Amino acid sequence: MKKTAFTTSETAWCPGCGNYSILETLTGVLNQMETPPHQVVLVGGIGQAAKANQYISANGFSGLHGRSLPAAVAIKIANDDLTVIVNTGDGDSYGEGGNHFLHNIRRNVDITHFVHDNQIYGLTKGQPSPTSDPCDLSHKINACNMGATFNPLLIAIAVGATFVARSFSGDKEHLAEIMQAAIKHPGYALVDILQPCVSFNKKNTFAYYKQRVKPLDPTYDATNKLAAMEKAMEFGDTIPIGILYQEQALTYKEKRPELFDAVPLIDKLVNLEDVQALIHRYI
Amino acid sequence: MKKTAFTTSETAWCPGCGNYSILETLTGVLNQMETPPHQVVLVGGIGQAAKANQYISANGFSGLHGRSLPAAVAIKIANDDLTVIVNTGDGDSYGEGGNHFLHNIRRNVDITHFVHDNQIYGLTKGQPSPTSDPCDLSHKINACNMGATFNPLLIAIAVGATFVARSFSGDKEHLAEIMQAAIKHPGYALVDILQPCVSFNKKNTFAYYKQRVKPLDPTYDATNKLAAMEKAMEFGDTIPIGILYQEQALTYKEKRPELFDAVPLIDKLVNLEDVQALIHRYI
Amino acid sequence: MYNILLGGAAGDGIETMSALLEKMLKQSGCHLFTIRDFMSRVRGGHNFTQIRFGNTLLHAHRDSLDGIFAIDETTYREHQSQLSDDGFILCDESLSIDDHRALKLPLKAVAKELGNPKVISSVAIGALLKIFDFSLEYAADTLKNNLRADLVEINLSALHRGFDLTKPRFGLKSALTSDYLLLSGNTAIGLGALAAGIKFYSAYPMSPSTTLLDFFSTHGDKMNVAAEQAEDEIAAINMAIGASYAGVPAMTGTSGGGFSLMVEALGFTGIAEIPLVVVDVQRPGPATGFPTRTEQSDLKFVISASQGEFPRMVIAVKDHTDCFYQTARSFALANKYQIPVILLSDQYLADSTTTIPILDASKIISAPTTAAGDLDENDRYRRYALTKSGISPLAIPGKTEALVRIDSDEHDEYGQITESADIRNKMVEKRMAKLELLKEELIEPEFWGAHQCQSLLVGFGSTSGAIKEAVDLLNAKENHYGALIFGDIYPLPTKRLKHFASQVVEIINIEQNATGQLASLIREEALLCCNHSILKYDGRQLSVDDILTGIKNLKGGF
Amino acid sequence: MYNILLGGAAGDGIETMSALLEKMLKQSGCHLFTIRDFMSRVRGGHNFTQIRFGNTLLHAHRDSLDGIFAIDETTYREHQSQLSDDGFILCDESLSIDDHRALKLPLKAVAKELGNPKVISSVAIGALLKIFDFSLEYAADTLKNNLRADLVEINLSALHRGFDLTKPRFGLKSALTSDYLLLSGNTAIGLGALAAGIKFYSAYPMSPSTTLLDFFSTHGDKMNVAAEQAEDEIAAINMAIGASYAGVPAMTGTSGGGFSLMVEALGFTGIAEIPLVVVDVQRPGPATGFPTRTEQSDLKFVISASQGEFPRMVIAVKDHTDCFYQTARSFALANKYQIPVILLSDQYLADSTTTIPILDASKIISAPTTAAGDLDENDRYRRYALTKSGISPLAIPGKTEALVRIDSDEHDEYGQITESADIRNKMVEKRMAKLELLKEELIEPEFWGAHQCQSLLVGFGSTSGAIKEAVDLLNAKENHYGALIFGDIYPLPTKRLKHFASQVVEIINIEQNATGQLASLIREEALLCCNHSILKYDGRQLSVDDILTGIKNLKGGF
Ligand SMILES: Cc1ncc(C[n+]2csc(CCOP(=O)(O)OP(=O)(O)O)c2C)c(N)n1
Ligand SMILES: Cc1ncc(C[n+]2csc(CCOP(=O)(O)OP(=O)(O)O)c2C)c(N)n1
Ligand code: SF4
Ligand code: SF4
Ligand SMILES: [Mg+2]
Ligand SMILES: [Mg+2]
Repeated sequence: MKKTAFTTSETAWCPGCGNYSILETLTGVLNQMETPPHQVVLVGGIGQAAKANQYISANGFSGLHGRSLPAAVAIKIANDDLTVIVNTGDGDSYGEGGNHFLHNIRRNVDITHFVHDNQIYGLTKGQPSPTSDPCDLSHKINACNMGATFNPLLIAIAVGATFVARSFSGDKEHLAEIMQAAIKHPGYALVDILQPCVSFNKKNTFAYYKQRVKPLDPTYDATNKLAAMEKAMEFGDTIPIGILYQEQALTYKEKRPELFDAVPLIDKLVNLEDVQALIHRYI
Repeated sequence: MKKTAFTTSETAWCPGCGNYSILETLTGVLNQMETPPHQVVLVGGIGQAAKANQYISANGFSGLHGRSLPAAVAIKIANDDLTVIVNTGDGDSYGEGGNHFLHNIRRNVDITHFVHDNQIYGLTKGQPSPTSDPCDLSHKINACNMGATFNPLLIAIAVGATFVARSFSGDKEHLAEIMQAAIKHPGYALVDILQPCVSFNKKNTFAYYKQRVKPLDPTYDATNKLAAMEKAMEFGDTIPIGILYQEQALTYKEKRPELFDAVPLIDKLVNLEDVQALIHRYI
Repeated sequence: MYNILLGGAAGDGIETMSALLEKMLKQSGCHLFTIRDFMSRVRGGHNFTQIRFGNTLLHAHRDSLDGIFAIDETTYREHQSQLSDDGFILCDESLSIDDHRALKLPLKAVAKELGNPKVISSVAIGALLKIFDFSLEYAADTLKNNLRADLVEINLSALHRGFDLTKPRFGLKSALTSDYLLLSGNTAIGLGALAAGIKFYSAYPMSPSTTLLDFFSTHGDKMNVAAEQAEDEIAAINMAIGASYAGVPAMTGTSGGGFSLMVEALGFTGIAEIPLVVVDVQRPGPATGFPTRTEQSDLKFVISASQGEFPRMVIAVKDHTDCFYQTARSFALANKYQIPVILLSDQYLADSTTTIPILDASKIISAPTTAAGDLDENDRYRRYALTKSGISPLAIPGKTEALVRIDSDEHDEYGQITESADIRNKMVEKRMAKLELLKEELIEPEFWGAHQCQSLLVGFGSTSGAIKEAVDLLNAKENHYGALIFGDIYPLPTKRLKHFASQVVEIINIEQNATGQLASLIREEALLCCNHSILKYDGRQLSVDDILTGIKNLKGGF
Repeated sequence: MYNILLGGAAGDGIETMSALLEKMLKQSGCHLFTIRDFMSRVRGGHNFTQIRFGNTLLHAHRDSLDGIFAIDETTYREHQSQLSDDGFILCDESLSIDDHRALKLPLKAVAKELGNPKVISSVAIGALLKIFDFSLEYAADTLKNNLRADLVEINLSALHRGFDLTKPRFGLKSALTSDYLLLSGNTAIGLGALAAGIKFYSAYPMSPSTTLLDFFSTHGDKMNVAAEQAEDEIAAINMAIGASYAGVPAMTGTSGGGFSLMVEALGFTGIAEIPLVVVDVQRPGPATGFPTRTEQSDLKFVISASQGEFPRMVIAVKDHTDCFYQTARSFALANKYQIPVILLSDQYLADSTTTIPILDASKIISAPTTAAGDLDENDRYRRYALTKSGISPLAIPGKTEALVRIDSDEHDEYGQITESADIRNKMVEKRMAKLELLKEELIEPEFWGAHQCQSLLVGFGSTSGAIKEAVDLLNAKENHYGALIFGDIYPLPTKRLKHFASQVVEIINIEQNATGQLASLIREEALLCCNHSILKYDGRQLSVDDILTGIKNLKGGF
């Protein structure tokens, strides 16, 4: 069934940007899947990360800043045959898009959400994002958080996400593995990907992450919610990467068997006689 | 210094609504404080709960649906002499207002947030709110959650709130105690108040809550975050009430000593000479 | 033709009572027009419905009443001045109402005797049916179809007891109404969307649009519509956009405040050329305003909402039948031109119920599907191919080999971000070209009245029925009134308006707002100035009577 | 007067180079007008700045160039057609540019020799200063004030080495510019707000408004302004509203997309009568559009944004000086009338820098404080007391004994929710009355040109400089051109316009948008039709040259 390969095109990113590895890894992962490009929809908001969706040969939905999730879930609801993958930034996902993050986790629609987390607003040139490191009050740098830093994994678990993982753009093998698992996961899957921004984030650099990331122990039990939350709170000298939490739960579609079956919504027939019958009920 | 008492006026609520006890208890708590009515600002969005701010003799800011928190923190930032208390609904706080909930917890401005949580949209006549109980798929009732139910306490702790509590409108003594502690807490304080809606929530009734609420054990340690998260996950046959989590952390204001000192922003003088000097730097 | 009012506090069951009575009246051969006036609260306060009924079709409410059913004294106080001299005030004997028109009956006592004080409204319905000389023939069926099984018996007894309490005072020749529907404006919009093949409806609850969400939640599973309650209005519209991109007809609905939150995404549909229907069921603003009341004050807002420039269509629905057909037409236009179509309704239409001829789903011109088009010589898909008409091919992701790319940034033919001045110019021109095509399918405003009129009334949307009835009444005296009532309102069709403007001596705009928004649109688009205005903005719909009074006052001023 | 262009890829340091060169030119006695043209990316692509300089004040950019500094061949290709025949293309000797105007120098080699390839731009600055016959007198100081200490030395050497690479070709009599400022439009807005006493600024980053947030973040602590980066634009405006309610002058800023998200809250300021200044730094839409480019296409949007009806004021800033004084005036108007005031700027003004006479903070008429008023006979405070002017007393919570209550619902004089038709009418009328007062303080559009003109150009905001310069050039040939340039644009002042309209043979609207939004506002408000339009919508600002060409083309059509 597979017709053509997924290919990438020229980007507008800075040389050295962590986004390149993510793009490359994702393309590799897609090429290993059965699904042909025209059955894949890449969705994003606005930002450097979100541009990724412009650079892979698949269907592409480049929406509004912060608003990728509602669009993505609706695409999946409308046509369950499509594989829907969101690539977008930390500002987009957790800042402007915070409310959709909360409530689309709760919906558990079968989509995958890759957050290119550079802990900064890249496209707008270096403001703090919700995930920026806390300010050292004695020695303030530009893009740090005066408030509490947003912990996406902990929050996702707390909200009820059924697949919560972290990876690092600098470890392509790990990233590929997690991406595959996330796409395979039935329901909403979040992967927060540490991604160095060479132009604006002078603190959380490639070397910084490289030194700190530490794959989860093979014995780690990803089904224990409380332990997962504890693990998610680790973010400092070591940063755990891997699938922190996973559970099997009914997806959006599975909870609504009256409407969703083997025939995707888009292919269901509109029956005008049913409509006319409903009209007649108002006589 | 105290000039007049806080009084209440006629409401537009249904007879039997849980909001009455909350109103009464809050008025009592305010009357026990030193602060006179004109130093208190009651803030709310739109909904039945939010109307509470119309019924107490204090300053009142009845804003937009979902948008009470940004307004409330700004009021406090502008004038630190004011006591700022938000009374609003679960839909308002966690639904439309979800993004502000996330990010104003992070700011840790010294305000108090009382959520009248009736697990339903009352004013719009009975739609599910984020906190509505999960749907029993075999026996669907009207206002239930098809997605995962929103756990405000767990999420607040995960986001970094420094005071997280639950109480019940039906236990005025407990409620008064928690309200006092919340107002006293330096920084953002959340109290999720179980509040029966007699008109639309036929499941989570007064009796339902009454049977289930259980004050935290006196030995409970509210400073242990992980334990607090575990406790916050209890919501079923027993529902713990009390201060689930509290920590001392720098508030918004304390982190910015350059701007915030004993003189509230509103009383700081505008110095036109400074402005002119700044202008001259562009010569 | 009669006009009665049922009033009480929120929670007194006035709405249920009204719905039952309306159904029985229709069964008995009446046409109806019922308005609902309620406060933004669940219990207490003062709510009422006004049921106008007769043996011809009705298109508006009137102010003067033939009867009042007053649950409380407030109802009497608030409305007695509307009651005609030979009208009646049906109420319980315990009410202290000192008025020769009062018809005090032991309603409460009867209900109590029957064992449930709540059936007082059924006792009253019985009495009302008797007063107007109807039978109880349809009572049992109506109760059976609309009440919980265990409540039917007692309410039927109550009806009979009420019926026996009084005697006939009015009579009406009944009509044949079995070929008519009885429904609200929002129901008609829902049905129109179904007839057009809607498959996705997303919304956040907001009066007076919420009943649309209820409609799709109720019928969605059966009718193949995914109905989603969104976390906020921004999510609601972005969901609908996603669904439309994925190829299913989609709609979102809200009121002005929610529309405000949708404004950014509206522009997204403009630049990304996503077909979408957005319903704005207006209520008085600004901001939260008057949540449960009516106004036509979002017109100028919706025609220019969102940054930048893009084509859109705005249709103001005029009545319940229009709600159905224009909603369906909106889907067709949105799809044909790949634009957002905004349906402007209001609380008056949304919540009022009336009898209308049976809606015919087979009459709907289904949304034309734009061809997907082919891949280009490099096997790439030009979602935004530059065409003369401005309309590009529209492939659905997954349904062909085309990779369909859309973008909220300015983009090239492939949907790829561009910074080129040249492509920008072409894309702006391509998009705006669609507006010119659209102008050719505009429906000119409906004319009503005397073709040789000297006074021209202009209005739009839900004031239609009242304006027409007012024109008829005015013309009965002096046959020189005409009216133009706009449905298609943006782009504004100006041909017929200019024709009549050149003939009349005065133009009077009649609007449910404070600033005369239609008049200013007419100035802008037709360079014509209205000479007088009749405006209302207290949240209560302009009635035939308001228009007649308005005209009279204007004449006084001549 | 000369005009040079510096071009390269994003990340090549063109912006820094331009800023340094501008400062040295100003020190050397030049007036400047510099525009910035960049792509929505951080590295790569093609960015450029155009520096126009001379010994009189400059108010706009021009297209034709006297010199180009090309870091890459793209710069040459993109801009060589703008270069005059005797102009130069300064570039490194390695570039393959085959043009007699090329001035190839060993810029790279010198930089390499100095030990840092990045100082190539300083080498070029040195050469440029020499070409225009300036000295290096101000170089050391400028570098010291603007670069990291460890970079000063090497850059100074680079400047000197570049200076020595070539010889003078042009000369300019220098002016006295020490009484002038050099700043961008957004900086001027920031300074204006400070002069007006701003204490709270909240925003979410969005080009081209972000530098305003930067400004307040940088200067906030010192100048007593709380600058808050909000989680989204909805939070930004609701914060500003909260701060204003609490009694501190507040402002929020954004671009069109963010403004869209603020629309609901804008209506809230309308009904709650909260003074607020909202800056919309426009960029091309719809939606994300062209993030780093310019347009004037939000006009119709902002004048009617939000459901319902309420008074607002919209001011289009015309130039950098205007940015300062009109921002300050906005605070005064917002406070006086308790309304939202929207400042319309755009990317062109926001990012361009120019020399202007020193801004005088003491000239600011500070925002008048509305009296708090007294408690009523029942010790209650009527925040919305009905007054003839429509302006109610405005107490600040905590500052008097008044309990100050505001509401987004319709409310009574106490700020308490109401459902009364009578109070609704009075409140609508009270609010709208303020609009009438406001109309009396409108500033009529600035007239420029020949008072007996036959052709009247109309424009608004940032095209001001170009229109004036074009009129001067046109009048040098045939003295019958005039222009009206609107700053106050809503409500639209129409007196002066009507006066000139009655005298001229044609009106030509000149706008940076595709649909002629000013022209349609003029039709609506003055019932006047513009005869011709010169419109530009490719994201690059209308230049003097564009206007001259536009007029020539129109004439061809006569
Ligand atoms: C409504 C709206 N507000 C603001 C912006 C400006 N904006 C574009 S991208 C961006 C932030 C990008 O940060 P992030 O999502 O982390 O992506 P990154 O560039 O870092 O990959 C912002 C604020 C916008 N496009 N739309
Ligand atoms: C922007 C906007 N969307 C929707 C509404 C309609 N609305 C008013 S109150 C409300 C929900 C109320 O629920 P909650 O906050 O839980 O308060 P409750 O009435 O239950 O106390 C909604 C959806 C609104 N006023 N504004
Ligand atoms: S700014 Fe940062 S995130 Fe953006 S492309 Fe450059 S390195 Fe990557
Ligand atoms: S609807 Fe529910 S929440 Fe609202 S007043 Fe009535 S009982 Fe209370
Ligand atoms: Mg980022
Ligand atoms: Mg609620």
